[in-house]
Amino acid sequence: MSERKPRNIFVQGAIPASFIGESIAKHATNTKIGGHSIFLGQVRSDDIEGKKVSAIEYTTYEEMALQKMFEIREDIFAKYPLTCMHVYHSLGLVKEGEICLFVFTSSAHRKPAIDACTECVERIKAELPVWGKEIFEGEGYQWKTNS
Amino acid sequence: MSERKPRNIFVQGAIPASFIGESIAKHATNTKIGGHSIFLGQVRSDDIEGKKVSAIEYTTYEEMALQKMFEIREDIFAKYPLTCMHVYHSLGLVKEGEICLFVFTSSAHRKPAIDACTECVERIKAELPVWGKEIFEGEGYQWKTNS
Amino acid sequence: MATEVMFFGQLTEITGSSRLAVADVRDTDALKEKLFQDYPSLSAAKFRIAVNNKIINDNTLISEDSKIAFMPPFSGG
Amino acid sequence: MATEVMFFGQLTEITGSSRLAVADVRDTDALKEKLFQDYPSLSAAKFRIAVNNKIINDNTLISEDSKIAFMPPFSGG
Repeated sequence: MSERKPRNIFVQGAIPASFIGESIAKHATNTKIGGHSIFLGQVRSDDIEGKKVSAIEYTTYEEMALQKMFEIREDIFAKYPLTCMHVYHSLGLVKEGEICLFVFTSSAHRKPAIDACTECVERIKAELPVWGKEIFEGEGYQWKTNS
Repeated sequence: MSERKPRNIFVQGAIPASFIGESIAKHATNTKIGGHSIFLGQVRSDDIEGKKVSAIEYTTYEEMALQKMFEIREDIFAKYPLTCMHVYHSLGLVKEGEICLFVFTSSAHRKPAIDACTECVERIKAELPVWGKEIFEGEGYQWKTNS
Repeated sequence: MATEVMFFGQLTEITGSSRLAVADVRDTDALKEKLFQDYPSLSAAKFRIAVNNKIINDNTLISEDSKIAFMPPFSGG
Repeated sequence: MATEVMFFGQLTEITGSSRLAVADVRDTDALKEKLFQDYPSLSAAKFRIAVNNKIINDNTLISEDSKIAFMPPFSGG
Protein backbone atom coordinates (compact mmCIF):
# COMPACT_ATOMS: atom_id res chain seq x y z
CA MET A 1 0.00 0.00 0.00
CA SER A 2 1.12 3.51 -0.73
CA GLU A 3 1.20 6.06 2.07
CA ARG A 4 -1.62 8.58 1.89
CA LYS A 5 -0.61 11.80 3.56
CA PRO A 6 0.32 15.21 2.15
CA ARG A 7 3.79 15.17 0.66
CA ASN A 8 5.92 17.60 -1.21
CA ILE A 9 5.68 17.44 -5.00
CA PHE A 10 7.85 20.45 -5.82
CA VAL A 11 11.43 20.31 -7.02
CA GLN A 12 13.67 23.27 -7.72
CA GLY A 13 14.41 23.58 -11.44
CA ALA A 14 14.08 20.88 -14.10
CA ILE A 15 13.33 17.22 -13.39
CA PRO A 16 16.34 15.21 -14.67
CA ALA A 17 15.63 12.34 -17.07
CA SER A 18 17.94 10.18 -14.95
CA PHE A 19 15.66 10.75 -11.94
CA ILE A 20 12.76 9.38 -13.99
CA GLY A 21 14.80 6.31 -14.92
CA GLU A 22 15.66 5.78 -11.25
CA SER A 23 12.02 6.13 -10.22
CA ILE A 24 11.06 3.44 -12.72
CA ALA A 25 13.85 1.14 -11.51
CA LYS A 26 12.60 1.38 -7.90
CA HIS A 27 9.33 -0.27 -8.91
CA ALA A 28 10.98 -3.54 -9.96
CA THR A 29 10.59 -4.83 -6.40
CA ASN A 30 6.81 -4.46 -6.53
CA THR A 31 5.97 -7.57 -8.53
CA LYS A 32 2.22 -6.98 -8.27
CA ILE A 33 2.58 -4.19 -10.83
CA GLY A 34 1.68 -5.03 -14.44
CA GLY A 35 1.65 -1.56 -16.03
CA HIS A 36 3.05 1.92 -15.51
CA SER A 37 1.78 5.08 -17.12
CA ILE A 38 3.96 8.19 -17.19
CA PHE A 39 3.25 11.71 -18.35
CA LEU A 40 6.06 14.22 -18.76
CA GLY A 41 5.58 17.91 -19.41
CA GLN A 42 8.47 19.45 -21.34
CA VAL A 43 9.07 23.18 -21.81
CA ARG A 44 8.22 23.97 -25.43
CA SER A 45 9.99 26.84 -27.18
CA ASP A 46 6.82 28.35 -28.59
CA ASP A 47 7.09 31.14 -31.11
CA ILE A 48 4.87 33.99 -29.98
CA GLU A 49 4.69 36.84 -32.48
CA GLY A 50 8.31 36.35 -33.42
CA LYS A 51 9.51 35.87 -29.88
CA LYS A 52 10.79 32.50 -28.77
CA VAL A 53 10.13 31.04 -25.32
CA SER A 54 13.51 30.06 -23.85
CA ALA A 55 12.35 29.03 -20.36
CA ILE A 56 9.40 28.97 -17.99
CA GLU A 57 9.68 30.25 -14.44
CA TYR A 58 7.21 28.50 -12.13
CA THR A 59 5.83 29.84 -8.86
CA THR A 60 3.20 28.38 -6.56
CA TYR A 61 1.07 28.98 -3.54
CA GLU A 62 2.71 26.00 -1.95
CA GLU A 63 0.55 25.37 1.09
CA MET A 64 -2.65 25.34 -0.94
CA ALA A 65 -1.06 23.41 -3.81
CA LEU A 66 0.08 20.59 -1.55
CA GLN A 67 -3.31 20.40 0.12
CA LYS A 68 -5.05 20.31 -3.25
CA MET A 69 -2.62 17.67 -4.53
CA PHE A 70 -3.43 15.59 -1.48
CA GLU A 71 -7.15 15.80 -2.33
CA ILE A 72 -6.47 14.83 -5.95
CA ARG A 73 -4.36 11.88 -4.81
CA GLU A 74 -7.06 10.70 -2.41
CA ASP A 75 -9.74 10.98 -5.10
CA ILE A 76 -7.67 9.06 -7.63
CA PHE A 77 -6.73 6.27 -5.20
CA ALA A 78 -10.43 5.95 -4.32
CA LYS A 79 -11.38 5.73 -7.98
CA TYR A 80 -8.66 3.47 -9.44
CA PRO A 81 -6.97 0.32 -8.08
CA LEU A 82 -3.47 1.79 -8.11
CA THR A 83 -0.34 0.36 -6.60
CA CYS A 84 1.28 3.77 -6.40
CA MET A 85 1.32 7.28 -7.79
CA HIS A 86 4.12 9.82 -7.87
CA VAL A 87 3.93 13.48 -8.88
CA TYR A 88 6.76 15.99 -9.28
CA HIS A 89 6.40 19.57 -10.48
CA SER A 90 9.19 22.07 -11.03
CA LEU A 91 9.47 25.46 -9.39
CA GLY A 92 11.80 28.23 -10.55
CA LEU A 93 13.43 28.28 -13.94
CA VAL A 94 13.04 25.38 -16.37
CA LYS A 95 14.68 25.81 -19.77
CA GLU A 96 13.29 24.78 -23.15
CA GLY A 97 13.56 21.02 -23.69
CA GLU A 98 13.67 20.32 -19.95
CA ILE A 99 11.05 18.38 -17.98
CA CYS A 100 8.77 20.39 -15.66
CA LEU A 101 6.10 17.81 -14.73
CA PHE A 102 6.39 14.07 -14.00
CA VAL A 103 3.27 12.04 -13.20
CA PHE A 104 3.78 8.30 -12.67
CA THR A 105 1.03 5.77 -11.89
CA SER A 106 1.29 2.00 -11.50
CA SER A 107 -1.31 -0.73 -11.28
CA ALA A 108 -1.73 -4.48 -11.72
CA HIS A 109 -3.37 -3.74 -15.09
CA ARG A 110 -2.78 -1.14 -17.75
CA LYS A 111 -6.17 0.56 -17.88
CA PRO A 112 -6.32 1.92 -14.32
CA ALA A 113 -2.70 3.10 -14.58
CA ILE A 114 -3.37 4.95 -17.85
CA ASP A 115 -6.72 6.45 -16.82
CA ALA A 116 -5.41 7.57 -13.42
CA CYS A 117 -2.35 9.20 -14.99
CA THR A 118 -4.43 11.13 -17.52
CA GLU A 119 -6.93 12.27 -14.89
CA CYS A 120 -4.14 13.34 -12.56
CA VAL A 121 -2.46 15.44 -15.27
CA GLU A 122 -5.74 17.15 -16.15
CA ARG A 123 -6.48 17.94 -12.52
CA ILE A 124 -2.96 19.23 -11.85
CA LYS A 125 -3.25 21.65 -14.76
CA ALA A 126 -6.74 22.81 -13.78
CA GLU A 127 -6.61 22.82 -9.99
CA LEU A 128 -3.09 23.39 -8.67
CA PRO A 129 -2.23 27.02 -7.84
CA VAL A 130 0.91 27.11 -9.98
CA TRP A 131 1.87 29.82 -12.45
CA GLY A 132 4.25 29.76 -15.36
CA LYS A 133 6.01 32.86 -16.67
CA GLU A 134 7.22 32.27 -20.21
CA ILE A 135 10.60 33.96 -20.58
CA PHE A 136 11.45 35.08 -24.10
CA GLU A 137 14.87 34.75 -25.67
CA GLY A 138 16.59 38.14 -25.47
CA GLU A 139 14.12 39.96 -23.27
CA GLY A 140 10.48 40.08 -22.28
CA TYR A 141 8.03 37.49 -21.02
CA GLN A 142 4.36 36.59 -20.93
CA TRP A 143 2.25 34.67 -18.45
CA LYS A 144 1.48 31.14 -19.55
CA THR A 145 -2.15 30.13 -19.99
CA ASN A 146 -3.42 26.56 -19.77
CA SER A 147 -5.85 25.29 -22.36
CA MET B 1 10.05 14.81 -38.55
CA SER B 2 10.39 11.23 -37.50
CA GLU B 3 11.49 8.63 -40.02
CA ARG B 4 8.67 6.37 -41.19
CA LYS B 5 10.03 3.06 -42.32
CA PRO B 6 9.90 -0.41 -40.74
CA ARG B 7 12.30 -0.66 -37.85
CA ASN B 8 13.11 -3.26 -35.28
CA ILE B 9 11.18 -3.02 -32.01
CA PHE B 10 12.47 -6.18 -30.37
CA VAL B 11 15.11 -6.34 -27.67
CA GLN B 12 16.51 -9.49 -26.11
CA GLY B 13 15.45 -9.80 -22.47
CA ALA B 14 14.19 -7.03 -20.18
CA ILE B 15 14.19 -3.32 -21.08
CA PRO B 16 16.46 -1.58 -18.53
CA ALA B 17 15.00 1.41 -16.65
CA SER B 18 18.21 3.31 -17.44
CA PHE B 19 17.49 2.88 -21.16
CA ILE B 20 14.11 4.54 -20.62
CA GLY B 21 15.79 7.44 -18.81
CA GLU B 22 18.26 7.81 -21.67
CA SER B 23 15.46 7.77 -24.26
CA ILE B 24 13.73 10.58 -22.39
CA ALA B 25 16.96 12.59 -22.16
CA LYS B 26 17.47 12.39 -25.94
CA HIS B 27 14.25 14.35 -26.49
CA ALA B 28 15.55 17.47 -24.75
CA THR B 29 16.93 18.72 -28.05
CA ASN B 30 13.48 18.69 -29.67
CA THR B 31 12.12 21.90 -28.21
CA LYS B 32 8.86 21.66 -30.14
CA ILE B 33 7.75 18.90 -27.76
CA GLY B 34 5.39 19.89 -24.94
CA GLY B 35 4.34 16.49 -23.61
CA HIS B 36 5.51 12.88 -23.51
CA SER B 37 3.36 9.87 -22.72
CA ILE B 38 4.97 6.58 -21.73
CA PHE B 39 3.50 3.17 -21.10
CA LEU B 40 5.58 0.44 -19.51
CA GLY B 41 4.52 -3.18 -19.24
CA GLN B 42 6.07 -4.92 -16.23
CA VAL B 43 6.04 -8.70 -15.63
CA ARG B 44 3.58 -9.33 -12.81
CA SER B 45 4.10 -12.31 -10.53
CA ASP B 46 0.51 -13.49 -10.75
CA ASP B 47 -0.66 -16.23 -8.44
CA ILE B 48 -2.38 -18.89 -10.54
CA GLU B 49 -3.94 -21.65 -8.46
CA GLY B 50 -1.12 -21.49 -5.96
CA LYS B 51 1.61 -21.18 -8.57
CA LYS B 52 3.57 -17.97 -8.89
CA VAL B 53 4.68 -16.54 -12.22
CA SER B 54 8.42 -15.91 -11.98
CA ALA B 55 9.09 -14.85 -15.58
CA ILE B 56 7.55 -14.57 -19.04
CA GLU B 57 9.29 -15.92 -22.11
CA TYR B 58 8.31 -14.02 -25.23
CA THR B 59 8.45 -15.28 -28.79
CA THR B 60 7.28 -13.64 -32.00
CA TYR B 61 6.72 -14.11 -35.69
CA GLU B 62 9.18 -11.32 -36.27
CA GLU B 63 8.68 -10.57 -39.95
CA MET B 64 4.92 -10.22 -39.60
CA ALA B 65 5.21 -8.38 -36.27
CA LEU B 66 7.50 -5.71 -37.70
CA GLN B 67 5.26 -5.26 -40.72
CA LYS B 68 2.19 -4.94 -38.48
CA MET B 69 4.01 -2.53 -36.20
CA PHE B 70 4.86 -0.43 -39.24
CA GLU B 71 1.16 -0.29 -40.18
CA ILE B 72 0.21 0.67 -36.63
CA ARG B 73 2.86 3.39 -36.62
CA GLU B 74 1.66 4.77 -39.95
CA ASP B 75 -1.96 4.80 -38.77
CA ILE B 76 -1.09 6.57 -35.54
CA PHE B 77 1.09 9.20 -37.22
CA ALA B 78 -1.76 9.84 -39.67
CA LYS B 79 -4.25 10.24 -36.83
CA TYR B 80 -2.28 12.26 -34.25
CA PRO B 81 0.11 15.22 -34.63
CA LEU B 82 3.07 13.43 -33.06
CA THR B 83 6.67 14.54 -32.95
CA CYS B 84 7.88 11.00 -32.46
CA MET B 85 6.96 7.54 -31.29
CA HIS B 86 9.19 4.75 -30.00
CA VAL B 87 8.22 1.15 -29.27
CA TYR B 88 10.33 -1.59 -27.68
CA HIS B 89 9.14 -5.11 -26.87
CA SER B 90 11.14 -7.83 -25.16
CA LEU B 91 11.83 -11.27 -26.58
CA GLY B 92 13.12 -14.20 -24.56
CA LEU B 93 13.01 -14.33 -20.79
CA VAL B 94 11.83 -11.35 -18.73
CA LYS B 95 11.72 -11.86 -14.97
CA GLU B 96 9.04 -10.64 -12.58
CA GLY B 97 9.39 -6.92 -11.88
CA GLU B 98 11.23 -6.30 -15.14
CA ILE B 99 9.98 -4.18 -18.05
CA CYS B 100 8.83 -6.02 -21.20
CA LEU B 101 7.11 -3.23 -23.18
CA PHE B 102 8.04 0.44 -23.61
CA VAL B 103 5.81 2.73 -25.68
CA PHE B 104 6.84 6.39 -25.85
CA THR B 105 4.99 9.15 -27.73
CA SER B 106 5.74 12.86 -27.88
CA SER B 107 3.79 15.82 -29.20
CA ALA B 108 3.56 19.59 -28.91
CA HIS B 109 0.52 19.08 -26.66
CA ARG B 110 -0.39 16.50 -24.09
CA LYS B 111 -3.62 15.12 -25.54
CA PRO B 112 -2.26 13.69 -28.81
CA ALA B 113 0.71 12.19 -26.96
CA ILE B 114 -1.54 10.49 -24.39
CA ASP B 115 -4.17 9.27 -26.86
CA ALA B 116 -1.58 7.96 -29.32
CA CYS B 117 0.29 6.10 -26.58
CA THR B 118 -2.88 4.42 -25.30
CA GLU B 119 -4.01 3.46 -28.80
CA CYS B 120 -0.58 2.09 -29.65
CA VAL B 121 -0.50 -0.09 -26.51
CA GLU B 122 -3.97 -1.48 -27.26
CA ARG B 123 -3.07 -2.26 -30.84
CA ILE B 124 0.25 -3.89 -29.88
CA LYS B 125 -1.55 -6.21 -27.48
CA ALA B 126 -4.30 -7.06 -29.95
CA GLU B 127 -2.46 -7.16 -33.26
CA LEU B 128 1.21 -8.07 -32.86
CA PRO B 129 2.02 -11.77 -33.30
CA VAL B 130 3.83 -12.10 -29.97
CA TRP B 131 3.30 -14.85 -27.41
CA GLY B 132 4.11 -14.94 -23.72
CA LYS B 133 4.79 -18.15 -21.84
CA GLU B 134 4.32 -17.60 -18.11
CA ILE B 135 6.99 -19.58 -16.30
CA PHE B 136 6.05 -20.70 -12.80
CA GLU B 137 8.37 -20.65 -9.84
CA GLY B 138 9.68 -24.17 -9.31
CA GLU B 139 8.33 -25.84 -12.43
CA GLY B 140 5.54 -25.62 -14.96
CA TYR B 141 4.20 -22.84 -17.15
CA GLN B 142 1.06 -21.63 -18.88
CA TRP B 143 0.49 -19.59 -22.00
CA LYS B 144 -0.37 -15.96 -21.27
CA THR B 145 -3.70 -14.63 -22.51
CA ASN B 146 -4.40 -10.96 -23.19
CA SER B 147 -7.61 -9.39 -21.93
CA MET C 1 -7.85 44.97 12.31
CA ALA C 2 -5.48 44.39 9.36
CA THR C 3 -5.79 41.39 7.13
CA GLU C 4 -2.82 40.11 5.17
CA VAL C 5 -3.54 39.27 1.55
CA MET C 6 -1.31 37.25 -0.79
CA PHE C 7 -1.05 37.85 -4.53
CA PHE C 8 0.34 35.48 -7.13
CA GLY C 9 1.45 35.44 -10.75
CA GLN C 10 0.55 38.43 -12.89
CA LEU C 11 -1.51 39.97 -10.04
CA THR C 12 1.75 40.92 -8.31
CA GLU C 13 2.43 43.25 -11.24
CA ILE C 14 -0.75 45.15 -10.41
CA THR C 15 -0.22 45.34 -6.66
CA GLY C 16 3.57 45.70 -6.92
CA SER C 17 3.84 43.23 -4.04
CA SER C 18 3.05 39.63 -3.19
CA ARG C 19 1.66 40.60 0.22
CA LEU C 20 -0.47 43.54 1.35
CA ALA C 21 -2.03 44.34 4.71
CA VAL C 22 -5.58 45.64 4.29
CA ALA C 23 -7.24 47.36 7.24
CA ASP C 24 -10.87 47.21 8.31
CA VAL C 25 -12.40 44.61 6.06
CA ARG C 26 -14.69 41.97 7.50
CA ASP C 27 -15.55 40.00 4.39
CA THR C 28 -14.19 39.25 0.93
CA ASP C 29 -16.57 41.66 -0.83
CA ALA C 30 -15.32 44.53 1.33
CA LEU C 31 -11.74 43.40 0.71
CA LYS C 32 -12.23 43.38 -3.06
CA GLU C 33 -13.87 46.82 -2.98
CA LYS C 34 -10.95 48.23 -0.99
CA LEU C 35 -8.36 46.70 -3.28
CA PHE C 36 -10.20 47.83 -6.44
CA GLN C 37 -10.02 51.40 -5.09
CA ASP C 38 -6.30 51.17 -4.45
CA TYR C 39 -5.49 49.15 -7.59
CA PRO C 40 -8.12 49.93 -10.22
CA SER C 41 -6.67 47.55 -12.82
CA LEU C 42 -7.23 44.66 -10.41
CA SER C 43 -10.96 44.91 -11.13
CA ALA C 44 -10.29 44.07 -14.78
CA ALA C 45 -8.03 41.11 -13.95
CA LYS C 46 -9.14 37.50 -13.87
CA PHE C 47 -8.65 36.01 -10.44
CA ARG C 48 -10.10 33.70 -7.84
CA ILE C 49 -9.90 34.14 -4.09
CA ALA C 50 -8.89 31.43 -1.66
CA VAL C 51 -9.67 31.69 2.04
CA ASN C 52 -7.73 29.22 4.16
CA ASN C 53 -6.64 27.30 1.06
CA LYS C 54 -10.17 26.86 -0.31
CA ILE C 55 -11.44 28.74 -3.32
CA ILE C 56 -14.54 30.74 -2.44
CA ASN C 57 -17.25 31.79 -4.85
CA ASP C 58 -19.51 33.78 -2.51
CA ASN C 59 -18.83 36.60 -0.10
CA THR C 60 -17.01 35.12 2.89
CA LEU C 61 -16.30 36.45 6.38
CA ILE C 62 -12.61 36.93 7.11
CA SER C 63 -10.57 37.63 10.22
CA GLU C 64 -6.98 38.59 10.97
CA ASP C 65 -6.14 34.89 11.04
CA SER C 66 -7.59 34.12 7.63
CA LYS C 67 -5.13 33.09 4.92
CA ILE C 68 -6.32 35.05 1.92
CA ALA C 69 -4.93 34.60 -1.58
CA PHE C 70 -5.75 36.34 -4.85
CA MET C 71 -4.84 33.98 -7.66
CA PRO C 72 -4.85 34.48 -11.45
CA PRO C 73 -5.78 31.49 -13.70
CA PHE C 74 -3.55 28.50 -12.97
CA SER C 75 -0.92 27.58 -15.53
CA GLY C 76 1.09 24.74 -14.05
CA GLY C 77 2.42 21.75 -15.93
CA MET D 1 4.57 -29.45 -54.24
CA ALA D 2 5.40 -29.05 -50.53
CA THR D 3 4.37 -25.99 -48.60
CA GLU D 4 6.23 -24.95 -45.49
CA VAL D 5 4.02 -23.99 -42.57
CA MET D 6 5.12 -22.15 -39.41
CA PHE D 7 3.57 -22.69 -35.99
CA PHE D 8 3.85 -20.44 -32.98
CA GLY D 9 3.21 -20.43 -29.25
CA GLN D 10 1.17 -23.30 -27.83
CA LEU D 11 0.50 -24.68 -31.33
CA THR D 12 4.08 -25.95 -31.42
CA GLU D 13 3.15 -28.27 -28.57
CA ILE D 14 0.52 -29.89 -30.79
CA THR D 15 2.69 -30.18 -33.89
CA GLY D 16 5.90 -30.87 -31.97
CA SER D 17 7.66 -28.52 -34.32
CA SER D 18 7.68 -24.89 -35.36
CA ARG D 19 7.92 -25.78 -39.05
CA LEU D 20 6.26 -28.52 -41.10
CA ALA D 21 6.32 -29.23 -44.82
CA VAL D 22 2.88 -30.20 -46.10
CA ALA D 23 2.59 -31.81 -49.53
CA ASP D 24 -0.12 -31.34 -52.12
CA VAL D 25 -2.28 -28.60 -50.74
CA ARG D 26 -3.41 -25.76 -52.99
CA ASP D 27 -5.41 -23.69 -50.57
CA THR D 28 -5.70 -23.02 -46.85
CA ASP D 29 -8.84 -25.15 -46.43
CA ALA D 30 -7.00 -28.17 -47.85
CA LEU D 31 -4.01 -27.35 -45.66
CA LYS D 32 -6.15 -27.22 -42.52
CA GLU D 33 -7.87 -30.50 -43.42
CA LYS D 34 -4.52 -32.22 -43.91
CA LEU D 35 -3.13 -30.86 -40.64
CA PHE D 36 -6.27 -31.77 -38.68
CA GLN D 37 -5.84 -35.37 -39.89
CA ASP D 38 -2.23 -35.49 -38.77
CA TYR D 39 -2.74 -33.48 -35.55
CA PRO D 40 -6.35 -33.97 -34.41
CA SER D 41 -6.04 -31.69 -31.38
CA LEU D 42 -5.16 -28.80 -33.73
CA SER D 43 -8.83 -28.72 -34.77
CA ALA D 44 -9.81 -27.85 -31.20
CA ALA D 45 -7.17 -25.14 -30.83
CA LYS D 46 -7.78 -21.44 -31.32
CA PHE D 47 -5.66 -20.05 -34.13
CA ARG D 48 -5.55 -17.70 -37.04
CA ILE D 49 -3.73 -18.22 -40.31
CA ALA D 50 -1.48 -15.64 -41.94
CA VAL D 51 -0.52 -15.93 -45.61
CA ASN D 52 2.38 -13.67 -46.56
CA ASN D 53 2.10 -11.80 -43.24
CA LYS D 54 -1.60 -11.02 -43.62
CA ILE D 55 -4.26 -12.72 -41.53
CA ILE D 56 -6.78 -14.42 -43.79
CA ASN D 57 -10.38 -15.19 -42.91
CA ASP D 58 -11.50 -17.00 -46.06
CA ASN D 59 -10.05 -19.91 -47.97
CA THR D 60 -6.95 -18.66 -49.78
CA LEU D 61 -4.87 -20.11 -52.59
CA ILE D 62 -1.32 -20.94 -51.59
CA SER D 63 1.86 -21.87 -53.42
CA GLU D 64 5.29 -23.18 -52.48
CA ASP D 65 6.40 -19.57 -52.07
CA SER D 66 3.63 -18.60 -49.68
CA LYS D 67 4.66 -17.76 -46.13
CA ILE D 68 2.09 -19.56 -44.05
CA ALA D 69 1.77 -19.18 -40.30
CA PHE D 70 -0.60 -20.78 -37.79
CA MET D 71 -0.83 -18.46 -34.81
CA PRO D 72 -2.61 -18.87 -31.45
CA PRO D 73 -4.19 -15.78 -29.80
CA PHE D 74 -1.61 -13.03 -29.37
CA SER D 75 -0.37 -12.29 -25.87
CA GLY D 76 2.35 -9.70 -26.22
CA GLY D 77 2.93 -6.78 -23.89
